[in-house]
Amino acid sequence: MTDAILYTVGSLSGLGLVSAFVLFVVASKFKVYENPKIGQVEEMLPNSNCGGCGLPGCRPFAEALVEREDISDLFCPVGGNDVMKSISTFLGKDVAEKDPMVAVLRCNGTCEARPKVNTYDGAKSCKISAMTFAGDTGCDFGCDGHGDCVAVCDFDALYMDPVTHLPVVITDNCTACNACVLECPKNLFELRPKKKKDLKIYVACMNEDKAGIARKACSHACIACNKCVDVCPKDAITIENNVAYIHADLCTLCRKCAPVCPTNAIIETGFPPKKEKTEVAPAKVSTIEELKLN
Amino acid sequence: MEEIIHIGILRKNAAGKLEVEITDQVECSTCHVKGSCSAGSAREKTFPVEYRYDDIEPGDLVSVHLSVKTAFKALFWAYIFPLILLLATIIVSSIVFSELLTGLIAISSLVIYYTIIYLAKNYFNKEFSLNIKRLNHD
Amino acid sequence: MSKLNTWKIFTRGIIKENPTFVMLLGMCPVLGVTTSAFNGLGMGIATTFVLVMSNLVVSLVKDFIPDKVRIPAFIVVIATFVTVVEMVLEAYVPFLYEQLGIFIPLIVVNCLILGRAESFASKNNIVPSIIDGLGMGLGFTFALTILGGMREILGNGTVFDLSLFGQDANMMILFILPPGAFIALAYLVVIFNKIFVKN
Amino acid sequence: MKKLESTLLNMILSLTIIALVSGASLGFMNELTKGPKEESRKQKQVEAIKSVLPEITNNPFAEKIPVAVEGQKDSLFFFPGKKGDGLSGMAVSCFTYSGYNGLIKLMVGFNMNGEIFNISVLDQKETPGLGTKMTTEPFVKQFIGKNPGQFKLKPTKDGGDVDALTGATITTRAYCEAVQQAYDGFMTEKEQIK
Amino acid sequence: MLKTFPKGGLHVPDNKLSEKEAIQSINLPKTVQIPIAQHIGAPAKIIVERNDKVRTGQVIAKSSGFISANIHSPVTGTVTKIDTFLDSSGYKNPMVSIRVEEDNWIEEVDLSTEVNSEITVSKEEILQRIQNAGIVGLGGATFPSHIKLMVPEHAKAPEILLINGVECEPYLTADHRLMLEKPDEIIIGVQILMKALGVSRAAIGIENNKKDAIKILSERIKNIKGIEIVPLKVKYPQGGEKQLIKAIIKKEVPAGKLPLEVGAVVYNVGTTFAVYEAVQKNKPLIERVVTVTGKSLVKPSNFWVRIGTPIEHLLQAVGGVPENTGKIINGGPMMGKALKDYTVPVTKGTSGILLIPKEKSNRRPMQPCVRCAKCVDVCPMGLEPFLLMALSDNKLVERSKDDNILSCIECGSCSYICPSSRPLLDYIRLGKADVNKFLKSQKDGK
Amino acid sequence: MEYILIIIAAIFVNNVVLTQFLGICPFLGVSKKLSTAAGMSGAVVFVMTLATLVTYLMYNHILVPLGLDYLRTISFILVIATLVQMVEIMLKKVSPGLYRALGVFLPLITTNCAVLGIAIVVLDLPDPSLIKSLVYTIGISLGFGLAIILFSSIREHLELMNIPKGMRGVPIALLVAGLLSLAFMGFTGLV
Amino acid sequence: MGNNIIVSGSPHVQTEQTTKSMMYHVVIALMPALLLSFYVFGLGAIIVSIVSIVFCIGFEYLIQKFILKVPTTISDGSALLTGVLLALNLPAGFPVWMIIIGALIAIGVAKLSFGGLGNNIFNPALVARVFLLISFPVQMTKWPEAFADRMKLADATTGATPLGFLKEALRGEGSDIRELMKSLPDYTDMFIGFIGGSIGEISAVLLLLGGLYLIWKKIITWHIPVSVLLTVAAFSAVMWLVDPTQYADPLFHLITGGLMLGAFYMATDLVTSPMSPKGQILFGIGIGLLTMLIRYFGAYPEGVSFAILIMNAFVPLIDRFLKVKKFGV
Ligand SMILES: Cc1cc2nc3c(=O)[nH]c(=O)nc-3n(C[C@H](O)[C@H](O)[C@H](O)COP(=O)(O)O)c2cc1C
Ligand SMILES: Cc1cc2nc3c(=O)[nH]c(=O)nc-3n(C[C@H](O)[C@H](O)[C@H](O)COP(=O)(O)O)c2cc1C
Ligand SMILES: Cc1cc2nc3c(=O)[nH]c(=O)nc-3n(C[C@H](O)[C@H](O)[C@H](O)COP(=O)(O)O)c2cc1C
Ligand SMILES: Cc1cc2nc3c(=O)[nH]c(=O)nc-3n(C[C@H](O)[C@H](O)[C@H](O)CO)c2cc1C
Ligand code: SF4
Ligand code: SF4
Ligand code: SF4
Ligand code: SF4
Ligand code: FES
Repeated sequence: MTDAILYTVGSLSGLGLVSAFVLFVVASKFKVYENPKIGQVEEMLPNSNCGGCGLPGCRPFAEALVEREDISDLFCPVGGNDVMKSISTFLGKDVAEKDPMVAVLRCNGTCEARPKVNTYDGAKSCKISAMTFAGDTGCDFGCDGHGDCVAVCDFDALYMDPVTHLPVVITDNCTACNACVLECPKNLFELRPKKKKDLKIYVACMNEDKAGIARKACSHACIACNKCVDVCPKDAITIENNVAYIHADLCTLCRKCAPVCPTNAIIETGFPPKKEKTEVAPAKVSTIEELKLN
Repeated sequence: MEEIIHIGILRKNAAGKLEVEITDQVECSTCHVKGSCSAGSAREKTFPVEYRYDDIEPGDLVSVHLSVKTAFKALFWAYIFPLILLLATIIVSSIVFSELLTGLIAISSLVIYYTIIYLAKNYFNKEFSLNIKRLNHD
Repeated sequence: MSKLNTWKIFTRGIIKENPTFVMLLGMCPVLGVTTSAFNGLGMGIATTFVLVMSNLVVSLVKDFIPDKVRIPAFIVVIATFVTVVEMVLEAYVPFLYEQLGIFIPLIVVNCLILGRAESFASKNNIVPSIIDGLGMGLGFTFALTILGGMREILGNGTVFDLSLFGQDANMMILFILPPGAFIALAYLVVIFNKIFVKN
Repeated sequence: MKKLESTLLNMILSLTIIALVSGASLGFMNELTKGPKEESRKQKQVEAIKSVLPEITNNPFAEKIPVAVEGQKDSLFFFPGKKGDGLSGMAVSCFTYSGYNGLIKLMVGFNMNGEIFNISVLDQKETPGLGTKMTTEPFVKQFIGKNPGQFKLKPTKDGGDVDALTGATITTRAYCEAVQQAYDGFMTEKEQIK
Repeated sequence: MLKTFPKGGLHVPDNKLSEKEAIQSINLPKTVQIPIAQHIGAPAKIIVERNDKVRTGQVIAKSSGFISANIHSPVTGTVTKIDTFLDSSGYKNPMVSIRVEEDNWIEEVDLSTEVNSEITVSKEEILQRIQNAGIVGLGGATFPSHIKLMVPEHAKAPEILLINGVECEPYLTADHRLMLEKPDEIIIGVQILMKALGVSRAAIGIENNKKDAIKILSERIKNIKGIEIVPLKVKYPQGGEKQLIKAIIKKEVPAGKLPLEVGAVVYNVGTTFAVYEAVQKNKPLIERVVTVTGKSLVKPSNFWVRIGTPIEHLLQAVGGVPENTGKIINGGPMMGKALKDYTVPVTKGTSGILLIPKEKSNRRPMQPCVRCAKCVDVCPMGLEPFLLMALSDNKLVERSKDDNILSCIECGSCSYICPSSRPLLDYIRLGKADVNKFLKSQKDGK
Repeated sequence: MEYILIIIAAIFVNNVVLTQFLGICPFLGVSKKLSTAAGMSGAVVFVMTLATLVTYLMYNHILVPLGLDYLRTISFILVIATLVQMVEIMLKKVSPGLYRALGVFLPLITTNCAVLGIAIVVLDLPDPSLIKSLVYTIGISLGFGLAIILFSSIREHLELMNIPKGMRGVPIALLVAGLLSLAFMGFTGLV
Repeated sequence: MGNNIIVSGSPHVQTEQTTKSMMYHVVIALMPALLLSFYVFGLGAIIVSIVSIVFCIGFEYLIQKFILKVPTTISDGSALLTGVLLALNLPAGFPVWMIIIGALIAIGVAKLSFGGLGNNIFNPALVARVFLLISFPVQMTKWPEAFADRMKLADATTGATPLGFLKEALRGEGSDIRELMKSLPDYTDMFIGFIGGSIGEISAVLLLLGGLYLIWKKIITWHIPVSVLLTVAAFSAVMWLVDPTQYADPLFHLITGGLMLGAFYMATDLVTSPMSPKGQILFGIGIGLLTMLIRYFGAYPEGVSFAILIMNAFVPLIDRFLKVKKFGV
């Protein structure tokens, strides 16, 4: 009986020795230089691999954070300041602090404001529709309403409003990953700072046509009338290409501009409700019947 | 031409040589339990590369390209060829020798294989070089 | 990791991180031995034993093992316990030993065990390690028994050899054949995830 | 406590020690279970023999007689059962490869008149729910007390006297074949033993 | 057996309603709008100003770059506006708007009607005249025609000139009528092009459903060496350049390469006629044949139309838009572009205007692909449209490229045949755009 | 002929993955891309054959004579783990170029149940011999290759399909495996 | 938006043929054979068909509506067709609850789990058939005799199909197939369909006619059926010439069993067959070879359904490597 045990011990130890040796060699030859910090940083990241940081995924982002000297231009929009701060303390490097951002839709061309002049009958995709023609309303700048942006949002932060046929951002879910901004063929999304309580004021229009044409196409179009520019105490509004733009960094949310806008193109969100303004009647649009009469 | 593409980082190792470390999931690439399954190997892989990429510097994000055809050629030399050698040896020597001897001879035939591969080292190095492209950071 | 309380460590293996239905670890025995609830249970217990014991030993010796031989050392430990299980089953429960067949030695390569040793036991002390092993083991046993039971009921009309529909009932034999294993597991995974793992 | 460094010496030492301990414990375990393992291997056959023979007093297992079958790799085994000194029956371990999934191994017990006393299945791989029904009582019952000399060991389909298992004629046929083989062997062997 | 291309293609009901209608002239509209991008390549540069008086045939925008073409005033009148106007897809593009006053041609143009069959000008002069006349391909691609004559230094020398008289698009009859009415001019045009290219062989491919055209042209070439008329099987898209080449000279233009690769150069018959007029009559390209057709029209017709004429004006000439019109298409039903609005002008690429009644205008609702392989069967380019659509939808750009999405000639056969009404071509167009973007970014990355 | 039958039986009738349930992890894990799956199967044939060769010799010529057959499991796993690593390390040492190309191409081959399982199963073959064991192993690994190649092509195809949300990922993979196994039931009794 | 003109990308015209019409044409093509089997097997066949169709459509509706929560697609005819084909694959008088399980497997497991029409890898009706065959071999191989007990539902007289009979009989030693075949119905009866078997395997001639109708209507192409039938004919001819005592002649193999149904209606299922003509021919050859391998050497008497399912698994691979030649590549 002791023989058997001896054999067992002997042969197993022999095996153990050999494998220890092989594995030692393996370990030293296959030595992977890996900064253990990379893994740790990766664990601190949200790991949603959305690419919002501009790198292909969370792992490469962790690599970059650990490897690069200066990481002040790196930012994870999903994790936000909290994550970046903890990474900063962990790595002992300075990181940029950014206001949390949120996506906003710069189009308010609801169905009633922007009557259809055509019927689109192609593939249900904004990109394809935009390649085919300028859109089924008079406005070539407005939302096509097929929801490419909704499909691309990984965070369930967008849905199509069944009444207006415009996408709606669910602010709480939006991580400012930029995916919708890149996806929309009409460039209608913008990331804006999510100020406290999520108060925002912005011009929800991208129509660069001249006032008459724009107005004819959509009753909510910005007609570049300059009224908001005049009323803004901080000079936060400029007009370029016939559209007004409110610079978020200058805007103090004083809310003077919105009431003066004749077309309701300026949208305020997050504020306590105010008395509804009367809607502007939709502009008259010529139809094919009228054209036929010519 | 179909290609295998991985994303990696260019590094300088301790000896000052350039290496690419592949960072996207290579191992059991799609396996959902990589985390728990460590029987295999580390998750990162590093390969030495020659320095001929002027525009790429250590720390840069790169993509590593290998054509599928080359990959299969590598497969042949690394696994299929020695298998054939092994089997051939076994078949031939089993006619003459005992089972144990046959087995041992077969195993030692692998020595021949490794020698061949070693002698053809330069050829293989050239044949199987990786194509590396810099990735834009944005 | 360290802040998890004992109860959580124990339960997560059963539901949240169920090794079979959620993590899908070590599928071979799961599919291979579950022709009946009893076999599933037996395999589950055998695996749990190895899991608990190896977790225990690993957490004991973790400080004496240099990192680079960690894995082979763990393998030796696990393999030892597996061999013990093999011997015991053969000696005392020969029926089960025959039924489980090749899958007993294969416990060695079950990722679940090495995975726990590596990711939990080698970083924690004895008590949590044992609890972890127990939790995971029970989760595994639970899954195997459910799958085995389902296949046995559908395929043979029995559970734990108790006849449910009478001797002559026509059952779907397919479920105790190989295809049935895959199909039953596929739908069990869907159902389990739907019920327990929201999100 | 700090982890051990990964030096060659440490690695070899620790792994060797682990292997040592595990080797020792395995060797020890083996010694412990060796007996029972052997026992349980035998047990199955002994049980089977006992179940197919009338009351016996000897240990038939100890008296087993192997007989090679022509053209086959396996052999038949004969286990004479004795009551007191007299031969009271014979258990025959027989086999066939024509089962639905190949091998079927049976233990058939005969009394000295050549009547089947009982049959038990040692090994089989038939389809659960179909072929496996051959282990059930209703099926086995039809063989008990029959003398294959008169009772035709063939499914009724093939002109025999055996009611086939529903949906498993092949299994039935194989089963009969094996029993027939056992019977034939028994008849010749009986002569010799006498 | 008639010649044709071997793989793919299909029969679409050809509905050539206006086949028998001679080409008529149409009165001038009140204003014309002339887009400065009517061709592939760089838009032309406007050289007139507001309130300038222009004469018919006068250059108003000059070619600006290698691939570009001159644009001439189609009428005599006053430039009223230089601004952006809606183009056929509803996007705004720069155009020149001219108030039509009279039709007073510039002096250089020979307005006589007799056929001038003597080719006197030199090779270089031919090229120059074609370029000056602003001729672009009238077969649909609107590729500046003179460039096809400028064979690059180390390229293969052209061997054969192919004239595309196939007109495989259903409904359209512009080329057909032109071949019937101007056969002599076309043959001379062919000879001019042969001279310019330095080739001794030419073939005119015509689908066999235009037997009268085949007959007339065959008669005219009896005494001319080197030109042959090739009747082709009626199969869509026989008129595709690559399909035509394959059918006539049995060579396949390699993917991503030009016809010159196999020694062929292809011109449409309309282009050939325009070449005749430019070279022999010094006439710039300011008018073309346009078929106005549709089952709901009382009298589908063919017209000589000045570029810039509003499509509305053409529709009025056939009696206005019928009540139940659902779609108005610039071009044929297979490759034409649906108009958002019919105030837009006729351009050099407009070969027809097709009206589709409402009940035929909507596609059936899309259903899942049943892998029936009909799209694969009909694709003349040997592609797998169902796969390309899936790849495009899943943004698998590299795989699309590997599966030759760029070879698609957008003939629409696949979408036509799909029993599940899948918008295959819509997605393939998107996929092509994505692949092109990807290729461009890769180039930039290096 | 006998060997051919063994191979056919091992590939179709008793396919490792589809009927014996060995090597499910790589089957599910390395089957997303066809080229990787094909490469993997090539590598597996070699590794399995080598592993069986070594373990067969060790078992029949060391363990059994010494009466140590109960060390089968533990010694096999150690030997196989070492061997698999050795193959990689030799390659890296001997031909870095080759190693590099393979590294980009394939995941490292690891010890899984298929390798260990077959090494053990082979010992129980009826009247075993070295050649028979190896032939069987090759059949088994070809069967693995067939299964994983078919499976990965199906999965690549399914990538573009519209799988219901709950079924995506592992469930659909298991279901495909089940139906594949169902289809392979047709080979029953072939050999 | 009555007054708006419509805009879409080209093309602006479409064919008349729709997926739905294709499905219904297949059903029409199958009608003669189905009706004949009603005549031959009576009530048992009618009930099996009705149950199968109703439950296939019903499961499609219920699962889509309540489990997947997607729009239902029962009107596209594919569930109807699966129901018809499943019925044709079952013996008359097959127990109703088993048919229901079959319908659930076909629609729930083999079709909707993959995402419904167009997404499945395996032929749903065949998955169900094989599932039932393996699960309930006794009931699945109990074939009512032709014209016997047409009005009875249960316990009809049963007998073996020609293939099953030969398979059984050949297991016995020294049997000569030529002798055995004498006890089978003659070829004309088999061809016309006055024999026992599953509902849809009785009339080779009506199935063949229906198949030709489908080819004429351009719903299927000739590639798959022709390559299947030719392969079977060639393979069986070789075997028959080698040993006519053990192997039946090619004609027998062509007209018995499920070959016609399989070759024309099930192997040709658009969704689960290859795209390119070359691929389809390879697919057909594969089916033919496997069918004969299983008929000759396998455990099952008939191999068409297994052969088709196995080849279904090869379809993605075939599609990947046997593409149509691309123009200019
Ligand atoms: C999955 C499956 C497993 C089977 N298993 C067996 C079996 O174990 N034994 C058997 O005799 N027949 C088995 N059969 C049935 C045979 O194929 C054959 O149909 C049967 O033996 C005919 O017998 P019968 O005449 O008694 O109905 C099985 C069939 C299937 C489909
Ligand atoms: C699908 C397809 C169909 C075409 N059909 C015709 C046609 O019928 N007639 C024609 O002249 N050009 C047709 N074309 C355009 C030709 O490909 C080619 O551009 C033209 O013949 C070249 O001549 P051009 O430059 O003079 O226009 C077609 C193109 C495509 C892609
Ligand atoms: C399309 C079709 C395919 C069939 N495929 C099979 C098959 O794969 N296996 C099978 O056993 N029977 C199949 N059958 C049924 C057989 O033709 C035959 O009825 C049955 O196998 C006879 O078996 P038995 O004689 O054992 O009862 C199929 C029938 C049809 C209509
Ligand atoms: C020619 C043709 C053959 C078909 N064959 C089958 C079949 O064998 N089985 C089936 O379930 N459905 C069949 N279908 C219907 C449909 O394609 C099938 O339900 C899909 O596989 C479901 O995705 C067929 C359809 C057509 C047009
Ligand atoms: S916002 Fe842009 S992407 Fe979203 S629906 Fe509108 S057009 Fe489409
Ligand atoms: S709404 Fe836009 S920015 Fe916000 S999470 Fe979704 S895709 Fe990203
Ligand atoms: S549109 Fe493109 S893909 Fe479709 S048939 Fe024509 S060439 Fe082929
Ligand atoms: S024609 Fe339509 S249904 Fe048929 S394969 Fe192509 S995309 Fe799919
Ligand atoms: S459990 Fe078998 S390979 Fe992982």
